[in-house]
Formats: sequence, C-alpha cells, structure tokens
Amino acid sequence: MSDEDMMDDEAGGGVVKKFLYVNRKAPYGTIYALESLEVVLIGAAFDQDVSLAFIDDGVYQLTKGQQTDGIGMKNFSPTYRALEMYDVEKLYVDQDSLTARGLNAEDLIVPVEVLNTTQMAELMETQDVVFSF
Amino acid sequence: MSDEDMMDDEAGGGVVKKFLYVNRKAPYGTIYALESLEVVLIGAAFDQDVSLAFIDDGVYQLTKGQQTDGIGMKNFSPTYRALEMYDVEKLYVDQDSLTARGLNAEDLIVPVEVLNTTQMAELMETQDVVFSF
Amino acid sequence: MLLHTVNKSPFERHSLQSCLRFAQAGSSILLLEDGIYAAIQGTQFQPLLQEALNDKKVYALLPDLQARGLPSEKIIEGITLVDYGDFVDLVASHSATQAWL
Amino acid sequence: MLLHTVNKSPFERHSLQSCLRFAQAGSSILLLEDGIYAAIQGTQFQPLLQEALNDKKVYALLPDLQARGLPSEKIIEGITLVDYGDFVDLVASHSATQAWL
Amino acid sequence: MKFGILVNEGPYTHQASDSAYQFTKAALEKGHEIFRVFFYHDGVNNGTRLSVPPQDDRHITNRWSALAKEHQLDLVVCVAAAQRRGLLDANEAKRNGKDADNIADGFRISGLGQLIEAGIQADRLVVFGD
Amino acid sequence: MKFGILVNEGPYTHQASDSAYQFTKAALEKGHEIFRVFFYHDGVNNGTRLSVPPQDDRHITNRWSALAKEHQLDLVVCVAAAQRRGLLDANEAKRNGKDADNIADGFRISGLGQLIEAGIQADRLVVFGD
Repeated sequence: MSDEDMMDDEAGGGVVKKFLYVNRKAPYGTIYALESLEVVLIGAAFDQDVSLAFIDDGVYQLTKGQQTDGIGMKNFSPTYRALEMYDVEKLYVDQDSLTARGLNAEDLIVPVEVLNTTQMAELMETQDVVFSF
Repeated sequence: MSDEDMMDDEAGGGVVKKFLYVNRKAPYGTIYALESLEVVLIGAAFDQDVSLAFIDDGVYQLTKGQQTDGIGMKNFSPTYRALEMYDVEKLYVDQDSLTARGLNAEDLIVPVEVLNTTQMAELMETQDVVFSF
Repeated sequence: MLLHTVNKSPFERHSLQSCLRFAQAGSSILLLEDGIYAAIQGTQFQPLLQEALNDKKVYALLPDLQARGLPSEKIIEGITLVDYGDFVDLVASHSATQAWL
Repeated sequence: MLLHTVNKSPFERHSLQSCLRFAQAGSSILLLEDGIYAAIQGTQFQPLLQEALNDKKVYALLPDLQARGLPSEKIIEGITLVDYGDFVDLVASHSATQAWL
Repeated sequence: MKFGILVNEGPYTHQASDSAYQFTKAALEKGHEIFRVFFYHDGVNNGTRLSVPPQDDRHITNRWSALAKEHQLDLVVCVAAAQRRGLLDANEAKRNGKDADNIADGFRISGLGQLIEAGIQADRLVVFGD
Repeated sequence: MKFGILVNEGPYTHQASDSAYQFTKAALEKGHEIFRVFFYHDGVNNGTRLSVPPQDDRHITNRWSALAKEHQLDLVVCVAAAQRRGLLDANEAKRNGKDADNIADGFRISGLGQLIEAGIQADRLVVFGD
C-alpha cells in the first residue's frame, strides 16, 4: 500500500459505524475481489465495526489451494488469513452459496461463520454502510 | 467516424469471408451494443458476407420506442435502420430469446428473420469469423 | 430498512434472485439500468416480483425504462415508477443502500 | 466445427446455457477463466455438461482451474484439461472460434 | 442529508458513471450535500482529461468537472486503482518517473481512506458499479 | 497458421487481457504467426504507458510491449474507442488539442478497419472479453 492510503487514518473522529463488505464475485476472472480486500485492509485502521459477507461466487475467494503461477497473477488468498491481525474477524459465508458449489467450511482458507439465508439477511439489515464492488 | 476508420477500406483484397456479429447484450447498460454496431458499419465497406445475430439480451437492442433523453445518452437504435443502406441485410433474431422476453418481431425497429435454435446453430457453424463483444 | 438496488438484467445474471433471497419484509428494491427488464409483465421473473411485492416495495427507474423502449403499461402491477429525484428520496428514507452488483 | 469458449461462471451468468443451447454435435467447448467453475462435479450444471459430453468435446483450462484452487479430481469425468498451448491447437483445429462473452 | 457516492466503473463502457452523475445532480437539486464522490476500480478512468468522445455524445469527465465546479464537489480518485490503470496527476507522474499526467480539472488523487471516511461521515453511501 | 486476437477489456479489471497474452505467447511458441492484436472497448486501456502496478504484480502493458518487440507484433488500438476513453498518441493529442498523450511503446492507434482486416487476413480470430 502506498503512503497516501494511510494519510486519512482516524478521519472518523470517534464515530463507530457498522460496515459490511459484500463479496459476490469470483477471484482472478475480475479484480473486484482483490480490490475489495484492499479496501478492507485500509478500512481496518479506522476502528469501525467491520463484517465481511461472502455470497454467491464470492465464496470462491476463500477456497484453499489457489495456485496462480499458470495465469501469471499473484495469489492473494493468503491475505484473508492476515485479516485477523487487522482485527477483522467477522467473516460470514452464505450456506446456500457453499452448498450450490459443492463446498463446505473445511474447503475455505480461513475460519468463517456459516450463516443461513435468514441470518445473513438479518446481518445485512443491521448495517450502516454496505460496500459492494 | 474519423478518417482513420476508412483508411483500410478494401484491405481484404478480393477475399470474401462469412462474418457473424453475435449480439447478446442489452443497450445502454453497457457500451458493447453501440460499439459492436460501429464495427458493423466500418466492416460494411469491406464487402464481406456479413450476418448479425441477436440472441439473449441482444434482442433488446432492436426494440422500438427507445427514448434516451432521461439518461442523457444518444439513442442509437435508428442506426439499425440504416444498415440496409450499407448492404447489411442479414439480421437474424433468436425466437426463444424474443419469447422469453415477451417480445415478437413486430416489437423490433427493423425487419429481421426470426430463427429457431437449430437454424441459428447452423448459421453459426457456417461462419469463418465470429465477432462477439 | 434497506434499499436494495439491482442494475443487471435478470436474463443475463443472477443478481436479482440473490437480492430477492436476502431482501427482508419491509425493505425496498429499486430496479435500474439493465435491471429494469425484470419489471416487465409476462416473463419468467414476474412470479418472483409479484411474490416480492407481497411484503416489499419494488421501484423501477423510469428514465431507464424509457431508454430501453419499455412502455409503462407493460410494467408489472404494483411496481412504482420513479425518477432520479425519487431515487434520492428512497436512499434518504432507508437506513442504508445495498447494491447487488 | 466451431470451438465455443465460455469464460463466465455459470452461477453468475447465463452464458454457458446459451452456449450449450446452440453448440452443435461435433463442436467443442472450452471453459476458461471463471467459466471453469462449470467443470466441477456435484453442482446443478453437472447434468448439462454430461449431456453436452454425449456428442461434443468439453475442455477446461488447467491454469485457470489451479488458480481457483480446484483440484483435477473434482472435475466432471470426460472433460479434458488443457493448457494455453492446447488452447492454441484447439483454435487451429476448429473452423472458427465463438466466444460467449 | 449528506451523501457519499462510489463509482466503480469507467466512463462509457458501463452506465454506472452516468447513473451516479444523474443521482448526484438530483441530490444537489433537492438541497442535499454530497460529501464526496469516490472513484474506484475502473472508475478512476472517469478522471482523465484526455477523453475525446464523439461530438454528439455526452462528455462524461467534463460533466463531472463542471458539476464539481458549480457545487464544490470533492471528486476523489483512488491512488492505488489509478496507478494500476495509468491515471496520474503531476505529483504521481513525477513520483513514478512518468513523463506525462492525465488527470482532469476538479479531480484529485488520494488514498482509500477517503472512501472509508465517506462511509463514516456521509449519512448514506450509494454504490454504482457493474 | 495466422491468428488475429481481439482484446475487449482493459488491464487488471478483467482477465481478458491476461488470457489473450498467454494465448498469444503460446501461439508464438508453437511457431504460429500473430497477424495482429486489436484492442477494442476498454481494451484500449492496455496501451497506456502511465500504468504503475504494484511491484509484486505483473505489468500488463509492458508485457505486451516486450512481446511485440520480440516478435514484431502489430498491437493496434481502436481510434474511436481510444478517443472516448482518453488513450492518445502524439498525433491524436495534437489533432484534438490535448496537452499530453499516453500511448505505450509498441502500440499504434488506427481505425476499426484494422480489426476487419484481421478477420479477413488471419486464419483464425480469437476474442477475449467480459
């Protein structure tokens, strides 16, 4: 991250809002997953109440075993493991999205909380700010 | 169109190939429909055997009654009517795509030939070059 | 309650279905850009929208409908047509906006 | 015969279904980029792919599978894994390529 | 009310920037305040001064610049996304050893923190994308 | 065999340019000829020399430039699409009264006729897009 990314640290001035990052896109085919993660990392410095939701193809961002040498891109999936150090600990994954893709929580690179549709919908309803990319 | 667009006129040197332009995207939400049409217009100068296929949301490109003042864009649908002057006369529309959208040939701004799936598939198979945008 | 926005054609992408799966009773859904194609009568999506209308408000952005040549009389009954000013009001009157990109 | 390419996730877009509707017996389909998610066993798309395999060849780009962490043993039987060089050969050995963008 | 606007896509290719512009204009007309318009992903390309659209088409960048001038809007382009895609101001060009810059009037380059700040400070954040 | 390559999307945002590059490289390694790589829609943004990706990431534009230099590839950016999106060479900048240009080494700007010509002259045309 460049210097500028840090210069607004603490610009919130004590306000704590509920921020939800909604991840619905697969990695590598498009850049949204990677650039969303960059926002999460920068945003972590602002001490807001941050949650990440992985829905639809967004669950593919978290799969184990990504090896990107063949496509010449950087494998950014280990960064999800670093989120804990940034105190970003609320990672929620949609159960139906996992099931539809033949995946379960053990296939994912980080520990997550798996939510059913109602739980995820309720999580969304409590948010102050919803980021989608 | 700018001067450069014309400078390669007749670059084909007598070869006649079957060119198919496959239009599967709705207009205005993205620019693909408009910029595809720009290729068709330039390509018309090259005297190739040109066909246009409208499939899936591509059939929405041809709907009558488009009025774009409210979104501040230019309505480019009348350009499809000009294709005939460029000797681009083979416009094929997928029947199933029309039906799924509650449309029929009378809802379209230009006369087209409506094809069933098998006919469209056979048209595709005969092509030398398939452009998709 | 949330305002959900859907800007994708339901024939091309699954955004609308995902939105409808998570939208709570009492929330609102705004169809805009290519999302407005979901508002038309007589497609496979009409039952989904009608079910949503039972306990949610559904809006469609009129300038986007007009651009795409869709006459107002083909819109599913119960869907409210709005302009950009109304869109602003909708954002203001809901607790937050969630875009189903 | 045509080589069809599909680079979109079948969970996100309808490109795969459209491709399969028009792909003729004897033609080939290459899944690449996010399109490779269609090649996995146990999803709703497996029956579609298996039907396609009856009279068409289906290929999936291995570098894209690896990038996305999909092990080869989870691929539907009958789908052939290829690299970029094989992709070139496939284009060369088919009459034309149609990209289902 | 204070609005934050996030634009995720570049000009012309997707309608996102158009919808964001119409929304922003309508909000201003209703007397609302626009805390910031943040351009991310390909959205950074809205900030180029080198764009020459056809004469019968809208000029998306100039339209944003004019609205910013009229209403003192804060149009912020994400520095990381902009570097990837080749959108630079004079400082960034110099810092990265580039011989030209291409940012338009009324846009400024800054960090992602400006987006988070918009989320915190604005009463509502609205996202326009693909 | 002679291949024509069409790239419809810009760098980084979509994988299209990456896949096109890998395909082109593989085709050259197999001894095929690349008649032309044509950049259309947002694909024109692959031709900017102002891009500064993170140091641990690939440099998509430089990669194309290097491949073009090594194999005398013809990398053509569509003029109409480029004007819309602010990708200019020195001539285009002058012609349109712009104070800067941003095209990278090895790319040239020309008309859509060059794409049609690629369709005619190449044995196969392969499209990479969104």
